[in-house]
Amino acid sequence: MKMGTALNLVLILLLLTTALLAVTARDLLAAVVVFSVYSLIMALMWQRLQAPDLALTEAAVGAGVTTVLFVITIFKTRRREEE
Amino acid sequence: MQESTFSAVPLVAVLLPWVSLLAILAFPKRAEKLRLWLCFLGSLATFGVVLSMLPGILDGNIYTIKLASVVENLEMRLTVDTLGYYFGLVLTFLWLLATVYSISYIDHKHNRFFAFMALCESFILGCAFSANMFTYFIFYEMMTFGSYPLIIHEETTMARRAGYKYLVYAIAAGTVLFFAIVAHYFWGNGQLGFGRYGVLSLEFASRAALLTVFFTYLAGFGVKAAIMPLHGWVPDAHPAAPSPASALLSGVILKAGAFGIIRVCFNVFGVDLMRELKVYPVVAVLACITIVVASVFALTQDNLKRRLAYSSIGQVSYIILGLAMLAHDGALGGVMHLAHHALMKGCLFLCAGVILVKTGKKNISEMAGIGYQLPITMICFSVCALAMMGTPPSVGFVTKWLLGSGSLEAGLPVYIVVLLASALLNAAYFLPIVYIAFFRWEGDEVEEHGERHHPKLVFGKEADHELVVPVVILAALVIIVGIWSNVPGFPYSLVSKVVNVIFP
Amino acid sequence: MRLLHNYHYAAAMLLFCLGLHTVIVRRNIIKKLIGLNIMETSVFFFYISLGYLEGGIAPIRTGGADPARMVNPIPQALILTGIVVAVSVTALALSMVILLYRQYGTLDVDRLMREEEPEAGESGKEG
Amino acid sequence: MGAWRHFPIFMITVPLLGAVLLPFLGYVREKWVPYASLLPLGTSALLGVLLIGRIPSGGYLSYHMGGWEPPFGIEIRLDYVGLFLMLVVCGITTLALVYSRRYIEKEVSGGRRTAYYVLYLLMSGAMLGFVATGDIFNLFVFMEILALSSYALVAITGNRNAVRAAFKYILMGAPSSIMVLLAIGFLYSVTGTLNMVDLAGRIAESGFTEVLIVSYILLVVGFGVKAALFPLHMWLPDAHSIAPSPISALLSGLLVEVCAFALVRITLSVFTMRASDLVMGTADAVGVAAAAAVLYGGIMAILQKDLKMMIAYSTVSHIGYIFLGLTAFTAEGLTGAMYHMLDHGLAKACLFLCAGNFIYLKGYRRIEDLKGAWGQMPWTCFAFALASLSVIGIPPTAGFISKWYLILGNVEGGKWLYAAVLLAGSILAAVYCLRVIYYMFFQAGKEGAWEEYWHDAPPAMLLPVWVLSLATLFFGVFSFLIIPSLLKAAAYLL
Amino acid sequence: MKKVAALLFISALAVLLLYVVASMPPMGDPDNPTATHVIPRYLERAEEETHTVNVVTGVILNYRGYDTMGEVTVIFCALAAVLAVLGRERRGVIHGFVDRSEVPASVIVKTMVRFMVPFIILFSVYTILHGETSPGGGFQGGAVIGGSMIIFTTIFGLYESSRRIPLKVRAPLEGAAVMGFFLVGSLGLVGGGNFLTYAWPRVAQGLHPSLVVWLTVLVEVGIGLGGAMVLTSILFAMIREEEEIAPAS
Repeated sequence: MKMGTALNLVLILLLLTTALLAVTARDLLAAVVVFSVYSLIMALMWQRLQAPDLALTEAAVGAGVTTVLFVITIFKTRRREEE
Repeated sequence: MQESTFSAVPLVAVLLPWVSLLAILAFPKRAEKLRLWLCFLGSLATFGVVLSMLPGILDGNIYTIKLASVVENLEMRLTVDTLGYYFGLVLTFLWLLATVYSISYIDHKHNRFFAFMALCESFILGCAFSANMFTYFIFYEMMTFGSYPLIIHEETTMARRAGYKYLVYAIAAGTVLFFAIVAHYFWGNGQLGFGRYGVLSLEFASRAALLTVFFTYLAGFGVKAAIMPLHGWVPDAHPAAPSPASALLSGVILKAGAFGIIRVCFNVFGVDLMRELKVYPVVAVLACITIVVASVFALTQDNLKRRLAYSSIGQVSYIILGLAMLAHDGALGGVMHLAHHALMKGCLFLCAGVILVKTGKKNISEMAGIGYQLPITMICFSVCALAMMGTPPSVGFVTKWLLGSGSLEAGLPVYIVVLLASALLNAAYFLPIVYIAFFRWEGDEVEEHGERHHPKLVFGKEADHELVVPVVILAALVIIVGIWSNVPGFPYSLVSKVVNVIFP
Repeated sequence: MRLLHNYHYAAAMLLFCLGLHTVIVRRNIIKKLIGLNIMETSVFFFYISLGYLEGGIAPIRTGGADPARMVNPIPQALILTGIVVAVSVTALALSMVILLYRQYGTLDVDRLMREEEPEAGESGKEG
Repeated sequence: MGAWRHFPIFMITVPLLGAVLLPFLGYVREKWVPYASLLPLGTSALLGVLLIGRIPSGGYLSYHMGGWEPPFGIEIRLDYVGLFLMLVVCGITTLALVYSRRYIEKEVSGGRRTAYYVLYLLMSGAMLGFVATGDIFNLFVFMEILALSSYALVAITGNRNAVRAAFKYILMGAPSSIMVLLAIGFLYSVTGTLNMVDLAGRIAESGFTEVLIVSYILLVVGFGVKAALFPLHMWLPDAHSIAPSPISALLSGLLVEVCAFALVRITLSVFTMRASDLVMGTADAVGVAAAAAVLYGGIMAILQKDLKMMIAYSTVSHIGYIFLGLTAFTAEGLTGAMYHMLDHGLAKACLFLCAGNFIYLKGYRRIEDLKGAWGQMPWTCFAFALASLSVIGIPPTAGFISKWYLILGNVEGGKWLYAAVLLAGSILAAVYCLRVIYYMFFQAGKEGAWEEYWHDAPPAMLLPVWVLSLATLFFGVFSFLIIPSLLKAAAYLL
Repeated sequence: MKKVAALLFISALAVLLLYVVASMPPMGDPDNPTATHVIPRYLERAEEETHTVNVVTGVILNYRGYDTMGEVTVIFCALAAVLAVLGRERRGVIHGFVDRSEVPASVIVKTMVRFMVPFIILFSVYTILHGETSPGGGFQGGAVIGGSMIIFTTIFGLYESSRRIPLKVRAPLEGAAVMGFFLVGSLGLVGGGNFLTYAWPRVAQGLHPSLVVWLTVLVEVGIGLGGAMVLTSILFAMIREEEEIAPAS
């Protein structure tokens, strides 16, 4: 297995893990932070797929702006999921 | 078919009733008398315009005007052929009389009543002058909804219920009819027009397909024409509606259904195809059942207008029966009965209205001695009742004679038995009314002011002229048309031209 | 075997399903929106993988880069639009969440939808 | 080549530009915003009218954005049907905008009014762009503008029910958009192009059958949610009934239609004949769903107590009509579907605006409250009655013509059962519409429910209502102006 | 029950989608339809046709400029939608939640941020202006500006940051992206081409390349400014406190 493929696989595994964590975490703030990590990994993945424009965008928008919007919302509502 | 000539007259005739509508819209609150008489003028003008076409029609002209064409084959077109003209003449005449009658009869919400009267006249005239099934259906549906406010005009619970029933039946029928027309269009090679000998043929469609078309048509029109299992709305709607509206319902709107069936038989399927498909026995049986059963039901009714309604159900089936004979005289009698019955039943309902207005009595059992109170009305009533039984010299007799002759011609004398039974039943339910009206006052004690006594006879306080004149005209026509049916413009002169072509 | 070769696509599809599952099943609104975002990024991921070329370089023509070796720029252009759309929808949805929480006091979608409507009549208006 | 070649792009961009410029006016003279917002839409409508006759029937107008020929640049591809729908969009949006001013003054609080008009213009422009575009990704972009603006417009009153309905709409609408995006990705992966015409050619040669089928299913589901096809309609009744009435009119009268139209176009001009063998199974499923929609929507509409809710369910039913026309795969059926988009748009918009009149003047929403409405609001009631007749399909309204072609198309396609379903649907429509009409005209209202004298909505609200209801009549009587060209265009599409 | 059904549905969908993936053309293969159909022309001729070195930028702004016009309309629409839902601050009356809840930010952090933000903005300006030659472009730059405003707001509060970019600056610039597109698009018409034509056919031998680049930069700047302002405004609208948002009755 080539080095690049192995790295890709690791990244994909990380993506799946973070996504799963993001949707299962009971603490919404934690979920959002994990989602932000997911976005960053995604940006990394895209950089590896030779899409620097998008990597930049995803880092700025997905990990940055979207996360902040979520965080603001959570501050204004509630932090934990209801039973 | 003979070359048709372009003429705007049919369109003018169809649009003239709107004059009344304009009059109502122009002064909805003021000048009541003027407004009502303008309505009358609108109706009169319509009749006049229709009448003006008579010489041309008798010469065999056909007037036509294209209104709109959706695509080729699918157009809105008004065409006045002899058959359509015949129906148009009958209906505008009856409408004219009913309008006059309504002026005095209707006592609330004039505007709504007259507006919808005018609309209905326009629509149903459109039906009569339609050149094809598409146009016919459009006007037919509009007429259905336009007549709803007439039925519920009294706004009593009974009227509302009747109106509801009417709508349920009419919408279901409209849907079936719509389907029939689509199927007709599909299997008839896009030919929706009325051909002289029919337009459908087994060349383009299978037997089953044509049967489907025929029976959906029959079911669709059968609701309006009150063929027996589909008649449910009729006995409710007639008593609920104001009397002029009942007269029109019975005299014209029921006939619109019957006229549709005539068109289907003559001009869509054609006599030959009907023979080939062997549908006529079914139709005949349905008609016979309706004639007899409706008459039996009529016997049991005490409400006068309800009895008349059941009578109408039976009588309209005479038309269907005449068609189903597939014989010259039968067809002649059936189609002529369209006018005959309109005259007779129109008169009877208007009489019932006069009774209601003057005495407030609805039930036959309360009408003892009424013949002396309303002599002219009740004489007219009696004349028409006798005519319904088929007594010569009246229009009823002409119908019965021709139908009888037609059944012999078709080789099925069994129809004569039905006709005779019907005549007997007619006698059984009409004669008691006449009897009660003129000959029974002693036996009926009533309680008034705490003591029992026989009701006093009241003589001669007849109703207003607007009410009586139409009644008298109709009763006179029942006799006159019965005797001189061949006068130009009278039923025979028109219908025979049609029937002679179809049954050479 | 094609599946193994196309493992990027497969991962994108799995993420898509994960996101959709979250949107359908999770009752918390914010969780639903996170799921929605995962769905979106997974589709973007799929697009970008589509444009990839084995051993390719970024589509920037500096220093005489060989056009034949460049990865496909179209999916990248499309996805730029896609990202903007995603963030727009998220912003709108979140602002509605703020308002909903203020009005209903819950983020639980079942509770939210169960909440009785005020009696009809003037309910359409406020103030 | 005259200047008219550029008209389509201006029809689309002028409302969008207007939306961007409107806030400036909002800061200076907020009062003028409602009037000023008429300007871009009026311009679009005018340009559209000027385009009539420029497009040969059976042909199309192709406009290459930026001058790049189609597979490389984005193309606006406007055929007769597209222009027809664009004109419908222009007409109804302009009328509902005229209606909006008074209604919005009452229903929407001050700070949001400018936003309302901005979103309104964006929505209108997006609908125009959505209909006209010939590029499948561009379709997605305009769909998103459309979706975003409609989400917000549903919630614009800020009322808690409204926000909830809008959120429900987002929760269904956003995943459906993503599905569409995924489907476009699938298509792109096997064809390498995004232009619809080019796609059609490449799909016809493509061997990746599985990918094509799944992408078609995803497109059907995605657009099905937006068009509220039966099992995916859950968002519609809430959103359409709670939104302010002019917006309900737009949502019900246009938005679902243009989404259905997009699906029609994708089915017929992207997955063309050969490929439609592939997708036939899906199309059959759509037919079943549409038939179910007709019946379900009709029955639910009968059960409703709230007037706007009833109209909304009626829309569910009528979307079924449109899809049944499409799945007949005959020129007549398609013509019926197209014509139904027109007359349903007009009639539904009219009904919602009438319902708006009742809410505006009296605050009445329930059907029962409308008993005796005629005494006070005759004009509204008459317009309502006329539009209802079109919804039922009574001649001579336009509803009759479209029903005619829908049923004829299904009969020609041998789909008798669907023809029967359509008939049953119109009976159901008769039941729910006539009940309201009956209450309005023939029932006495509660004591004090209505004024004794005529006091109808202001003229600016009556005018659109009447134009719409008379239009249903006009297009019924003068259907011959449009039907032949539609038939030709439909035959060309097939 | 509902959960099981959803799980089954999702599993079925996953199987279906994986099946599709398995039947797709292999990823990265140069013979794929995606790599052979429209692309070669873009890659080979983008530089001479659009005068952009970054082909992605060429595709975004030129070949598929109409899409991007839709895109900027989407974010403008998002702003209008958010403002329609949450309402907008009135001129001069702003209360940030940070002000009130006294976020404990040390002097060091404040100084850091004060120091960093100009550089971030400088970076984003670079990103915007060099979109046609290097990765990045208008929207990325705009997003970075938006991000810097977020940082600034969290540390200094809404009041401070909205003083830096007040409403009267933001509001006119929010539509800059759409207007930039419309302007350049219409200029294309003036130049004798279609909407959004950069190289004007009416000009002999085409427009001078540097002018085309200037037009491209104009659009990029529009997108950058517009994007930044829209994101900032959305952010402010969401941060604002509720008394402000309560609808006027």
